[in-house]
Amino acid sequence: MQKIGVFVCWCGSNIAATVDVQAVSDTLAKEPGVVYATNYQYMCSESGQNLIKDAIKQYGLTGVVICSCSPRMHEATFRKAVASVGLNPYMLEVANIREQCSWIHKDKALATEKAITLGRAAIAKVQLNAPLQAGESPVVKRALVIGGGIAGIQTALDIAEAGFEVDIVEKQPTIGGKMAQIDKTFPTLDCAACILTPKMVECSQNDKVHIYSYSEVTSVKGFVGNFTVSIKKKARYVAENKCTGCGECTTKCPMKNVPNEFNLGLDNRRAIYIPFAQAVPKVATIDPNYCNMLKNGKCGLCAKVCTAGAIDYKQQDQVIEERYGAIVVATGYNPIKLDKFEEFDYSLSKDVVTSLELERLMNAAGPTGGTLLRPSDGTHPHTIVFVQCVGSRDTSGCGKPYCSKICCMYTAKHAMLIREKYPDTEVYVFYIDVRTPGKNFDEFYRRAVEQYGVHYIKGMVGKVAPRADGKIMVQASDLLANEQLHIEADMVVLAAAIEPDKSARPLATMLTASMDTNDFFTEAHPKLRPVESPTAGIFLSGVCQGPKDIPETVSQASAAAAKVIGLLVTAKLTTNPCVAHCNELMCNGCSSCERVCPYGAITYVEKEFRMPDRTTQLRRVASVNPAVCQGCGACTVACPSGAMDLNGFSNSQIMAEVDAICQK
Amino acid sequence: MVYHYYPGCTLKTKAKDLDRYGRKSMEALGITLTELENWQCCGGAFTMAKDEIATKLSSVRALADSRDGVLVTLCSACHNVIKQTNYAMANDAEFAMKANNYSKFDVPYNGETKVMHYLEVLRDVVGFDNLAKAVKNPLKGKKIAAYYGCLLLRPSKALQMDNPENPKILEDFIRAIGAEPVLYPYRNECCGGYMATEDQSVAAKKSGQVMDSAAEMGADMIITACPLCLYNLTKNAPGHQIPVYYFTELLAEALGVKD
Amino acid sequence: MPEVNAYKPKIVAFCCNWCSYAGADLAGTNRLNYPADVKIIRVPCSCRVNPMFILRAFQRGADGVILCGCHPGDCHYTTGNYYARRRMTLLFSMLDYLGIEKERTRVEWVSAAEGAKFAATMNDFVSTVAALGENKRLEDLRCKE
Amino acid sequence: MNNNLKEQVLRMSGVNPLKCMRCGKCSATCPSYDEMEYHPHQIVYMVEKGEIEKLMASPSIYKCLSCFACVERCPRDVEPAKLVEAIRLAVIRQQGQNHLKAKDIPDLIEADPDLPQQALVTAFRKYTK
Amino acid sequence: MQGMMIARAKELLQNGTVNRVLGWQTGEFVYDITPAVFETAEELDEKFVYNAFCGNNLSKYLVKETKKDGKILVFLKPCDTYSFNQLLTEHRFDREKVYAIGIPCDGKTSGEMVKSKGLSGITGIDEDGDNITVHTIYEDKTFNRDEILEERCRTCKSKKHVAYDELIGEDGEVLDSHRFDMVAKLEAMTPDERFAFWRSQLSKCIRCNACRNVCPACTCEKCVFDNPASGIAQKAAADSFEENMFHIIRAFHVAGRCTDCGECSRVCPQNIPLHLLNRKFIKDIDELYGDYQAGAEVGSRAPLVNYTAEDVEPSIVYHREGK
Repeated sequence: MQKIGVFVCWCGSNIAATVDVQAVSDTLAKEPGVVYATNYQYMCSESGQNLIKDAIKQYGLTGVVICSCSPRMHEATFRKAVASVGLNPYMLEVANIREQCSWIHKDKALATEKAITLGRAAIAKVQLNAPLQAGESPVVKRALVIGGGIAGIQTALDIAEAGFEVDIVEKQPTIGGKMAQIDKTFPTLDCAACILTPKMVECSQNDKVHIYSYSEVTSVKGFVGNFTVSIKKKARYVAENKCTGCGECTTKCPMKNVPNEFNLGLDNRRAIYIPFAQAVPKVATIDPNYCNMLKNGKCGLCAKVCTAGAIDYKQQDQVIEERYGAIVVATGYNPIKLDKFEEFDYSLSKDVVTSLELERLMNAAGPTGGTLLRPSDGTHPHTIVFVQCVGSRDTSGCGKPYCSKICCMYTAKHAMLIREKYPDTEVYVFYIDVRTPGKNFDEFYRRAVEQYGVHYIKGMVGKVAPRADGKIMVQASDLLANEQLHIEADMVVLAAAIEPDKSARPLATMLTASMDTNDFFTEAHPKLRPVESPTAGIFLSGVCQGPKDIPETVSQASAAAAKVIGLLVTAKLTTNPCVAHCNELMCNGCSSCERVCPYGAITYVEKEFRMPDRTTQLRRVASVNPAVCQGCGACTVACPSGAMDLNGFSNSQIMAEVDAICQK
Repeated sequence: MVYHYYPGCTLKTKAKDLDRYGRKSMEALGITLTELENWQCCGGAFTMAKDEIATKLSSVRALADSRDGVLVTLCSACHNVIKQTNYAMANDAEFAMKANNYSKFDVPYNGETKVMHYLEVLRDVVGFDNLAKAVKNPLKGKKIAAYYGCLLLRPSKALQMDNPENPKILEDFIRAIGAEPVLYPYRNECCGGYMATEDQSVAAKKSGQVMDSAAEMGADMIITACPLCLYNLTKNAPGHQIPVYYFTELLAEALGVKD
Repeated sequence: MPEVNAYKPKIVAFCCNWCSYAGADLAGTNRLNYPADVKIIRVPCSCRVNPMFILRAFQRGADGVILCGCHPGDCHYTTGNYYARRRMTLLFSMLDYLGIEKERTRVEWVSAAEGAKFAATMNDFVSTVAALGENKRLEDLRCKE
Repeated sequence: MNNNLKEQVLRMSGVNPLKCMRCGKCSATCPSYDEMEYHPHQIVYMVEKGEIEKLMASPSIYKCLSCFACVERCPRDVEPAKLVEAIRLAVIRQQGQNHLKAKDIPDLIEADPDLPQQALVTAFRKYTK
Repeated sequence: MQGMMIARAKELLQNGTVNRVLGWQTGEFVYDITPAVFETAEELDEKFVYNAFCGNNLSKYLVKETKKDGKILVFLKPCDTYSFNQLLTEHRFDREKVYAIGIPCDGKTSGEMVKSKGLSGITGIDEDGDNITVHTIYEDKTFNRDEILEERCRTCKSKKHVAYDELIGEDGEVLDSHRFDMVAKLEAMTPDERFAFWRSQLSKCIRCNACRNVCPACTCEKCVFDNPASGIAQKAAADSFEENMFHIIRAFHVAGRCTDCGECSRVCPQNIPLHLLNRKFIKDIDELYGDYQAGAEVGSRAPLVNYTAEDVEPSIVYHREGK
């Protein structure tokens, strides 16, 4: 039995005017376990707190009940007070007799009766309280950034700048991501490479940043402050430390017809290649699917021309294990596949391209050297039709239900650039809505219309039909003119919806980070914690969380970095002691709790148990990581055997409150 | 496995070739098509209104009578109507209940029968590889444009035949009989259909567009599975010289069973 | 003013700490009146509420039990209220199946900003339950006739 | 606006016009566009507004080829063709409103003996109750 | 069938695939069947039975049996295979330590059912197609199967085995049973009628725990009802909570996990139709969250540890008249 002290606050007249505080303390004094009960004008005042402290010392109280304002107001204050005289702060409960009693009731008798009931419930709960200790866990002073696009680069640089070690894992041979493929950026029209490549170089030169290119995360264990991550460095058959990036091998390799993914297959590369001139690291990679030497041992030309002796046909995948305090996901996006939108004849005509392909066709480093030419015959297009929302805002099951957000702006950019460079080219943009919220965004779009004479037509394209003469018939609706249009075009550009990179879902499973139905990572709170995953220690940067443009991505990347830095500077993490715990003797190992845990705080271990007959038995039981658990209690209800319980809100505590309230 | 065969009205009259060559070819490939007893006209079009019951009952009966096997259709229209009806029987509980109430089957029918178009039998049962092996007179050098029209593919949710915008089943068929498929963008656009009875000029315009598109892509001939398409393309697209055939006729020719 | 001998129902309200409990506090701050028959039990999340708690309340003489949580999609713990929603739907349906008046149980989503909604909900719930009278059935379910 | 008619059309078609985001792809894809007074996207919107009588009086509803292109390509799964069919049925189910009459058939056959049965039964089903 | 099963069991014992066999044996009376573990060919010959009385679901016993050394052979009727999978989903036993043989089942009867037909002195039972012949010391009486099958078998949900290493006999299909008819009938009653029904049923309960002990979903290491910390387990008569709520809580605990094998009602000495509680949950789950059959596949996510953002609100209960 606890020795409980009850302290009833008047809150001036806030409580005392409607609740007979004397009657409350007198009645509660008679409750079992209560050894002291009093009331006072302001319990939260210094003298009020001293009253509590003195009583604890004088009566040797083991539990305290404060009848006062909402615990959301002063629970922390009172906990601190009792802790200062050596009572465990979790041996205190607050009965809310102000917000939930005196302020809402007018009848003094009723309010007093209710205050007594609420006090009783708190006493019943304290009877079952147990001292809880906030745990501590150390923080590894190193961060991992998964994905080396602009989001990952910005996050990594910001973390490094604060003095912490940071690793970037990038699955491609170079960092840079989608931004490296883009020609110009809206709304300023500066060259993407000019603003991105200096940052890439900074990554390679900053001592604190380590790049694992051509690498993938294969497993993640641990929890906030203390993750252990396995990274697979795929064999690139070139020794990174020897290769000088001279590029000699990439001009001598006899395998010339490998589709160049950096240019989205619009031209070819060799079997040994450096994706683009400013690649970081600037190291060659051999594509094992095409290299003759690797496939059948015949060739070896690259090794012969490499003066640095960097070619290593025997290189193997290598797995590195590293520990991190925080992980940032920056896995980015891809345009969706268009096989369900063949009414636009993307696969039938080479001159129907995606917007990202158009970026390459307009880029000075692209397959056409920056001159816009039709991929089919290399002629200059005179009429170009842009189709917006190809697969975006699509609930038919073919596309994505969301707005891809960036298409309206990049299409305005494309239209504008084309009209500026080739004034003889007519540009039509078919749109459903033009969405341009953002600084200088709508002005930009209007410039395309007003200054550059781009034809914006409200309506959708219904059918694209290539003709034998190379023209492409575009059948579309002009909703404002109420006509069906038939445009003879030379090129059609599809604003394909964007979707999270395919690597994101398996990664989310490894991280136990939650995702929405579209495979975007979920944020801890959509408004207030937008760069954190609900899983502690996992942060989100860039499009992996939702469609966004470069400026937004960069600001989110820096925000994620700030959150990471905030975590890494902490010496030790104090953990909330009101977490779930598993009674292993009762646990069946059925995995119900694991399924409902939003934080991945529950793992299973094989444990040996002594049986009544003195034999031992190996059983699978749940184990809660208190550093990860946030204390929601979902597992306690999912657990069929009642093995899971929650500190501070245990089954028996809540039952005791129920009983006290329902007492006849 | 019993392959119940639903020929449909037109295959008994104006489109006898589609039917005759279809049966002969299947026989040659080792599959016997057993014509359903007591089949009745499917009506040519699926009435989309949810409260239309009576117009769908002939299809429901044909489906229920085929419960012990597969129901094979050949005419695009029958295929469309029967598959849509079957989809409704399986997915629209209210419709299924009403249709069953009318039909008084011993055991209620709820869309259990598998409906296959003749081409699906070739693709999924025979296999185009095996078909290619069975071909005796490959149609070498022929450039053939496949015309799907609308009834074979749409609505894809119910028909589940092929990618509705980029189908390949007829192209694969053309390859299997030794010819070369010609891709052209209007292969899945409408020929004008029954508008031929309402306003022939519409049918002419639509069919002409299809023929133009196929011709300029270099087709020697067009094949179809639909009597109405064949009619519109040949009769209502004046000035076009490319011949239009039922695909079964070329199949019979390739298999060497055309008389 | 309540009548002297009017029947007073016993109502237990489970409120999640982050939304509904704060909403109840807000109702208080705004002095929005609702009957004193409602007694709130604070839980971290609606998903902490075990159906056993609800049955226990009824068995101990509660006449109505209401569970309040964050609006779906706004759960502090992301998904807790989704689980609560399924559990309560099935539990309430079962109670109805057993012949317990279904109006005695309710789930409402009340955000921290919805003080007025909290008070209105409680007023409505109390009057609904009061109209049903005392709950005896769950207590009685196993008693011999 | 006639709410009863609207409800009837919605019930018969099973279509929810509120799903429409007014992209106009149905009209962009419709092969009968030029023959129509009201185009597919307008029809969806007019149903939403309850202007069923206007549609019932329009020849547009006999121009739909039931080719399902709009159904297939609609990004919001609205299925405009089903609305057209429901409106047409609302007309032809009325007394004496058959758009194609049995007595017209011999003329059609006489005009073109090659006309396949399929064309006749389909037209009959579409235009006649 | 029994002969084939014994022969195969002997083979598997002989070649060392398994060292024990989990099957059925006859108790004091022929209709008094109990699960049993056989270790030798002789035991099998002597005691192993499989007949129309063998309704017991053996899968639950695997939880304990697989803790022992060696592999055990178990015979599973179609409905037992669902429990088998559900237990695997919940990691309750080691699949590697079990050799499962699926056996056909045309429905089972019980001693009680046979006796209710006025028979006594029962000495044996035979099946032949649609007929079941009961032998007594007085006469042989042949019934049409439907007449004397247990309710759960008359509304059998599946003749298909969803788990096995090998099958004896043909596999069947998932059936379109009418197992929810009785639930629907109760739903259609007024609340007062329902209350009267359940009150009369549940008040018969003597808390013998037979339902819990036989239930394949009730394999908890320690049952909540035996756990003082759960707050519901005060055994003393002073607290009627557990007494009143036992069946509701138990039904909720197995909701989404219950495969509807019907063992609870089979063993209830008071003949309380307990399966109607479980079936209510199953029916609701199917209707509200989409069809879900516990145990149909290993690793499936039970509906109560799952959700969608679009789930119905609990208020649907107020609007679903007659549901």
